[in-house]
Amino acid sequence: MMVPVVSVVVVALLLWLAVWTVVARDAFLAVAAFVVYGLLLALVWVRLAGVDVALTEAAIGGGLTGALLLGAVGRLRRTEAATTSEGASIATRILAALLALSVTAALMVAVLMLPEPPPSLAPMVVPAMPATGVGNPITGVLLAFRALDTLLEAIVLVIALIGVWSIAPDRAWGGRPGLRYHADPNGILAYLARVLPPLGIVIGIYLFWAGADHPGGKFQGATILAAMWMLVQMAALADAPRTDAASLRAGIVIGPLVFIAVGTLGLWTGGTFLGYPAGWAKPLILTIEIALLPTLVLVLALLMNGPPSRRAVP
Amino acid sequence: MNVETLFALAACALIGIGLYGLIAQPHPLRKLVAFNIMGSGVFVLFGALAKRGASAGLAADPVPQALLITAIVVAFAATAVTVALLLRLIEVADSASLSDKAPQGHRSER
Amino acid sequence: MADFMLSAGAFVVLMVALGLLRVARGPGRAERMMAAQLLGSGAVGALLLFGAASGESAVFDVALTLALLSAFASIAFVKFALRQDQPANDEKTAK
Amino acid sequence: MSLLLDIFSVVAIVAGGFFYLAGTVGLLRFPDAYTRLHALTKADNLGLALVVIGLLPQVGSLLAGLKLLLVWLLVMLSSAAVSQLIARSVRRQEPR
Repeated sequence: MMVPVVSVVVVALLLWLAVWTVVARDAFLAVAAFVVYGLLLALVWVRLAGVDVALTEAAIGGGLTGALLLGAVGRLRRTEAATTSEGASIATRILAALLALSVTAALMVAVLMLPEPPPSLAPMVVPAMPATGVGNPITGVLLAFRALDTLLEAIVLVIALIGVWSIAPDRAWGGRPGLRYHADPNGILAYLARVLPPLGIVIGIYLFWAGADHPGGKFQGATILAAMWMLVQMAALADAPRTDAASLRAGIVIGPLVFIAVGTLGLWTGGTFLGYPAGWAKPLILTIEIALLPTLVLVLALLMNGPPSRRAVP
Repeated sequence: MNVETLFALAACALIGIGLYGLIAQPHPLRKLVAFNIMGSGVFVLFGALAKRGASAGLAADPVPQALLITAIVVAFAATAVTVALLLRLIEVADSASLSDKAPQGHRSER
Repeated sequence: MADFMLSAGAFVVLMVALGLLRVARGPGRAERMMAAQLLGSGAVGALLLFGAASGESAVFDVALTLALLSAFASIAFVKFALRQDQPANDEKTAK
Repeated sequence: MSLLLDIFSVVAIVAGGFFYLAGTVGLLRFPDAYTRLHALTKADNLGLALVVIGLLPQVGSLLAGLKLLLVWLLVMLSSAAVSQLIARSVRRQEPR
């Protein structure tokens, strides 16, 4: 099979952007290249037949991570000059280059020696799909065959948020995160932040809903919803929420709690943790998905916001 | 050579590029960006392996792809924690230096 | 037809790559802010062409997501690139 | 009929490709940020619009067609607004 010229062009662009990201003069340029790199990765995933992954990468890799790093770069500017002087010595650079080259070479040899025929779990997934009631094999894997991974992931996200919050100084605990944004309420940004979110919310919920049978799902939908929320905050149409609000905290933990409850139910009825009783798989999967959505939206957006920094009571 | 081999080889190069940047760049934010490049190289390599595993009527092995989705989300969470730590470090130490010899900034709980 | 669409997609990606040369050269920050927008429109066009070529309409969803999130990234560029110049009021517009 | 539609698609997509080319040439050759921004939005609005119009007869379902139109609408909206934001930030940086 010939490699289509599209893939070659995409790979060349990807490698160029990666090199640019690493060697760029200043951090702003490096992050700019990284944002473009993240958006381009979506094309890579489409070429690799991973539409679900492409959706996730387009939403998280390009959008959220890019905005997060751009926000950091603005606040790190004044420390940048100070660290340039302590750049790695020539010897370290040569050693690093040698190490990187040997790692790359070793991996390439491994890639070229991969076993034939390639191992695959697809033949095990496909016959088991009807039992789950969902049509998208990736959703099936995420919420039925490897549901424990997804549960632990949701918990990891909540722990990451607790980690970010606990970095805050004591007096800011429970306050609103991040800096207050300022924007002209009649400016073009405010206009965009009024027009784009309704469309974004429809698209986000559509992706969430489509996830059962087509590419899409809670992660992709939640990321879009979180991005729309951040957009509204950036345009200063809404402030970040207070982190001590009980409803906010309830929304953050509801996903993992419902997930664990359903898992325990499985222990009771089916004999294994997260074992769905026959015929009940689809309603239970939907319950978990719906409960995970608020958790994911809140955690992703609040991770972007950063630790609480403004006192709760002024 | 087919598409998945091409992308797998490119992914190996991405891992190398990221590793170099992680070591050679002095500023922690640059290290973080380089680490993300390295991470995405691992993801693309894994994705290429998923594409190799296409069988049973599917275009790719769904198990690695599902794990990739999980991985991308967790990588974002880890990046967010690192960024928060970094910004706090600057707030407290007034420097982003990772060097032992760096002059100690004034410690202030602003 | 599918082959034609794939080559058209490759052409669009190539144009984006050339356009990125300008982003790399700068000279100002404005050129860098254009990066996300350039890649947004280019990658969206390429994705639509790929999706139509393969007949897989789920790829259109990726294009939709990319269109939304590249707009978000562009706004972050403008917003945060300004913040480092003027920390206090970052969107003061001429009334 | 289908041949006619195919010809229509090819013509529209080629025209779209031309505008992407024009946008890139403009981005590379134009002298300052404003004119480069002008070139970039041509690629956004006309290039993508023509590609969408060219693809419309090729997609089978109504939903896919609607998605195509929505993509176009989104990109048009955001590129118009974002290019204004960028231009405004350029003007502010310049000494007056």
